[in-house]
Amino acid sequence: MKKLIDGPDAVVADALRGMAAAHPGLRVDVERRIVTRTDAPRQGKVGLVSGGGSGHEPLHIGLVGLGMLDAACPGEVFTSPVPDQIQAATAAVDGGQGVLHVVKNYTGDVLNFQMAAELAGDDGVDVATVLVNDDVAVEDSTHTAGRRGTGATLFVEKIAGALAEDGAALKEVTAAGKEVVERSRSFGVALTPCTVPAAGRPGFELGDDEIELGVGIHGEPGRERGPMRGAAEIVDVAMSAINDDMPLQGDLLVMVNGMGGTPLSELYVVFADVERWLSGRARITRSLVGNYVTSLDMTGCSITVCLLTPQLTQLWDEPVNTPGLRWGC
Amino acid sequence: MKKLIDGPDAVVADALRGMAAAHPGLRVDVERRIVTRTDAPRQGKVGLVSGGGSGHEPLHIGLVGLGMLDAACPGEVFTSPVPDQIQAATAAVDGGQGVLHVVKNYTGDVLNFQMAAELAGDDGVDVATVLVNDDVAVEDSTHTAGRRGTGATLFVEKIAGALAEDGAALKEVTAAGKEVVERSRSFGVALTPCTVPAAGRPGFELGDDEIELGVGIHGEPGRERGPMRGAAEIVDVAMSAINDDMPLQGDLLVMVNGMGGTPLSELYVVFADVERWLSGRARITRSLVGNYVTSLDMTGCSITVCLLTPQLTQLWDEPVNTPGLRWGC
Amino acid sequence: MADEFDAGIAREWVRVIAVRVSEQATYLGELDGAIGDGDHGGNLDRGFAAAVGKLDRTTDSAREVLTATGGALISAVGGASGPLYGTYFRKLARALPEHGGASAAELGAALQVGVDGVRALGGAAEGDKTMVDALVPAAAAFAETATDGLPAAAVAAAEAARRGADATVPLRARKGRASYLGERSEGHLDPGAASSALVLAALAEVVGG
Amino acid sequence: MADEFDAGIAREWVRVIAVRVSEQATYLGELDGAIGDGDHGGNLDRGFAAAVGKLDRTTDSAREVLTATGGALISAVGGASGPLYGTYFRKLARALPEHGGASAAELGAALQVGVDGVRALGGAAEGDKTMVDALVPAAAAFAETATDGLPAAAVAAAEAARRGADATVPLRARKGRASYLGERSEGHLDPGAASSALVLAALAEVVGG
Ligand SMILES: Nc1ncnc2c1ncn2[C@@H]1O[C@H](COP(=O)(O)OP(=O)(O)O)[C@@H](O)[C@H]1O
Ligand SMILES: Nc1ncnc2c1ncn2[C@@H]1O[C@H](COP(=O)(O)OP(=O)(O)O)[C@@H](O)[C@H]1O
Ligand SMILES: [Mg+2]
Ligand SMILES: [Mg+2]
Ligand SMILES: [Mg+2]
Ligand SMILES: [Mg+2]
Repeated sequence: MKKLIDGPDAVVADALRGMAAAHPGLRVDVERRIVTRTDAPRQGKVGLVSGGGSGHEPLHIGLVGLGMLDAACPGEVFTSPVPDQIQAATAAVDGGQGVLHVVKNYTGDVLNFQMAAELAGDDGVDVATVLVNDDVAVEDSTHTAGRRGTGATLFVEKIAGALAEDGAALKEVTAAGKEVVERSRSFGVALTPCTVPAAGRPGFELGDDEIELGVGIHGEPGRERGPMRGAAEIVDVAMSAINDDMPLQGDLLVMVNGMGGTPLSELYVVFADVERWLSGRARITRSLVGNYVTSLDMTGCSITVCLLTPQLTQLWDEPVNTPGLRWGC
Repeated sequence: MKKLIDGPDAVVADALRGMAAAHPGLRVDVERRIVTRTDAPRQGKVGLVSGGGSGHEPLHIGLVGLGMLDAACPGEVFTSPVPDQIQAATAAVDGGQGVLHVVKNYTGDVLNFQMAAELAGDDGVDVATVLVNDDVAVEDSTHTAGRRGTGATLFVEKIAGALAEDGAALKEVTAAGKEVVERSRSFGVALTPCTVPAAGRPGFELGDDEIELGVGIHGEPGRERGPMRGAAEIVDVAMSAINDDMPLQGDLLVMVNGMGGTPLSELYVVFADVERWLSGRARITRSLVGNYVTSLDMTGCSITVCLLTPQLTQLWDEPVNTPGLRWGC
Repeated sequence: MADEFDAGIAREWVRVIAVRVSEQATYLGELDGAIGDGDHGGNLDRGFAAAVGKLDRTTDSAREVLTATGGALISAVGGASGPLYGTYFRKLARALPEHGGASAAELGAALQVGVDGVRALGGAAEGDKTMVDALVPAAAAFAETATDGLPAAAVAAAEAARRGADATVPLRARKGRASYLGERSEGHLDPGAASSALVLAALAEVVGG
Repeated sequence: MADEFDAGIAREWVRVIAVRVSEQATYLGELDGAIGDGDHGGNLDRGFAAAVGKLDRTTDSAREVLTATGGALISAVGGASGPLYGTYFRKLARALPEHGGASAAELGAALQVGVDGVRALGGAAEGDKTMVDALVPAAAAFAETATDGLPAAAVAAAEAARRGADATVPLRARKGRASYLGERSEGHLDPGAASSALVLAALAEVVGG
């Protein structure tokens, strides 16, 4: 394993130290592992808190700022944060209007956020939760832990964040977040695995001519392992899976997201193929192409689609100022 | 080789198609391989044109827009663009005040831009050139092609771009670009090599415990090949090389740039180490951490430092709106 | 050979779990790597190390010792297993007498309360291929043999947990990360069930069974 | 066996270069991979394929044929070798008679003008480990033996180019990408010198030497 780190156990803290140095506009508590906006808590504004395992940067710590998250709680690499940490973040951003937790649907995240919400409730904070479960690669049934939360998390954070910034109440912000979840689907593909620093070796193995279709953002296996193929064919698998689950029509927000190790040029190639795949069915009116919800150094990409409404489009367009996503200011 | 592409020879054109689809704010001529601002040529404004081999994205095609480049000319992967292409881009952005070419110091880039400048001159366009040669890993002597142009290219494009946006004359814009070059230095490190799509295999080989110190952005070898070590030690090698060449003091703009395959969290770890290295010597007042001047899927990073002046800081802070760099609007 | 589950034994239980988890961390990680994300060993190692650091060394109440253990697990682990094991220890602690130690019968009832807490929090039933598959038979075996004394009951519980864990191998996971694998989860030992067997074996070890 | 370097031979020269470059593209790429960026074969392959596509099939002027070739190389290659070979062909073309073909002596003088163009553009001198190290002795040998007729002169030039190229092996590069390597560039054949040898060998081939 070759990584630019100063010891595998220090990665999360050291990266937070780097963030603190690079972004004076954020308050970074390295000890407690909480990143907050410097102006938090904002009185009268609903607070937005998210978090999850580290290794998906810029999600979540790079998405704190105006128009998006008020605080993020990074856990160990690929391990959810703990309740005390989430509770502290929740308290730090409560401006009296309650706090929304944006939670990716993994048992660890769900349970730790649930405990934190109880603790925060005991502190008198009104907490609501949006559970993100957009990954169509996972069978959604009572016989599983349900679908994983992946790329749509960023959409939820941006759109709920804009509404919170506009002064909407917790109920409305929560409803908008849930609407985004309902209208969003993702599908991921891995070309090569990722290496967790503490493990020191790849989390799974893929042959020289093999790819994992429907991979999760921790390298969890998906629908099938199959032979390598061209980008257009990979896009066809991903878009068909999404479209089968949620017929695509109207105006779409599409993100072609890199897993961390894939060059931007390839993501644009994929985006061109997605646009071609959609032509005649639906229209991409908003898009993101880049590394947003990553899996350390994994190569591959995920595609996330959201069926827009005029209100969602408008919220998407509102100003955002975070290290990872910025426009309008 | 596993890549998200539809054929190794189509990568550049397909990526441009993706850019065209994703960025309606840019005019993308896939055929002639020119990306321009939709509002070009702007009468009375100096035009900024850059370009170079593809594979370094977002440099240059992702840095076209308000406050930065007016046009970019992508060549084949790691191969400079051709004179006709550069000439056409130059003509497309000439608003009567002349055009600045920002050229990285590689023989291919230098010769092709030089020929283009002659052709544009024949067309009656006033062309000036800023040659970027910031890579301290290369010995700078009459016995070499001189230092390579790497990370500082982005600084030149941003700062000269801001000045051009403010309506400055070609002479001033050129002078500012040259000032940035004089005050900037870079040093790169590769942990693993990159694979050019057409070649299909890594451009060089590195052992499991070996790194290349002073690597170029095409994987060209640098000062030495040495054993893998911690981020702080790598930072010490890079910062010492930079500091030996240009003593660091005062206010600095520092970029910790990913080579394409390195996770953002590691770049923040490196940034934390850079800040620690500088403490007591100089102050980082502006920074960038992310993938900006990449080498396809190479893992590793480069560090670029610019000695700021109040004017350079102000120009750095001015609004920019490109796919790869955006703030203030 | 202990007749009462007192604060000293409770502390020793946590310490021995920490040692065994640390010894088996790589193994537990490999089990989790096969059908999860490979961090179960590291998670529990971090968690029980924190629990040892938070051991209440002054109290004579087993209840207080294990309440602190549950809290430490919840605060230090992060993964699914943190809240689940944390809840296990906190709930079972709350079912112990307020002061002093517990009899075998009292501990048996408490282990049952602990499992119920895990089931309530995680929503897993027996057969879902989780730690529940080891913890449920362990509590039942303990309660059934409590009249034979603490050591015998603990041994019976440890054996039942081990059998319960082994029985997860052919199952298809319906909870946790392994459930994403569908039928590909069959043929693997569940890491949480394996660590539960280890927790109960540690109990047998410290009560001298 | 040709006595005059006419438009037909000029076209054939370009076609044969294109074939040889395509055959040797991998080899040239490997040479460039060792001390450059590995694209020299691909660059010239793309360039000469474009040049063949742009061959002026109607003219009887060798000068016009090769002017078009130079332009095609400049427009299609991109790397350092594009402007350099493009300039070589454009400059040598301009030194040829305006109409019709050229004598051996005229071609010899033109090859010299071509090399001067390369030197002026790239700033490389002999011994800098570049294509110049093959092109300079080739032009000299051609001029010296021009009185023996076109085929003999072309063969002499091809041999000189080959020797010049081989002599780059021990040199340390002072121009182009290979110069970054410093002493590590020693012991390798310069890819541009190798392709120049191939260009001159193609000339010998088409004039029947
Ligand atoms: N809903 C659940 N109920 C009970 N146990 C569960 C549940 N989900 C997961 N587990 C247990 O947790 C174990 C995994 O723990 P761990 O690897 O530490 O957490 P994570 O899955 O978050 O990485 C599984 O092997 C399983 O025994
Ligand atoms: N300044 C120069 N003058 C003459 N020839 C040069 C010069 N720089 C490079 N070359 C030649 O160009 C060759 C490399 O060409 P190529 O690989 O196509 O371009 P690039 O270096 O841009 O990738 C070198 O082997 C050398 O012979
Ligand atoms: Mg985990
Ligand atoms: Mg090249
Ligand atoms: Mg796990
Ligand atoms: Mg080359």
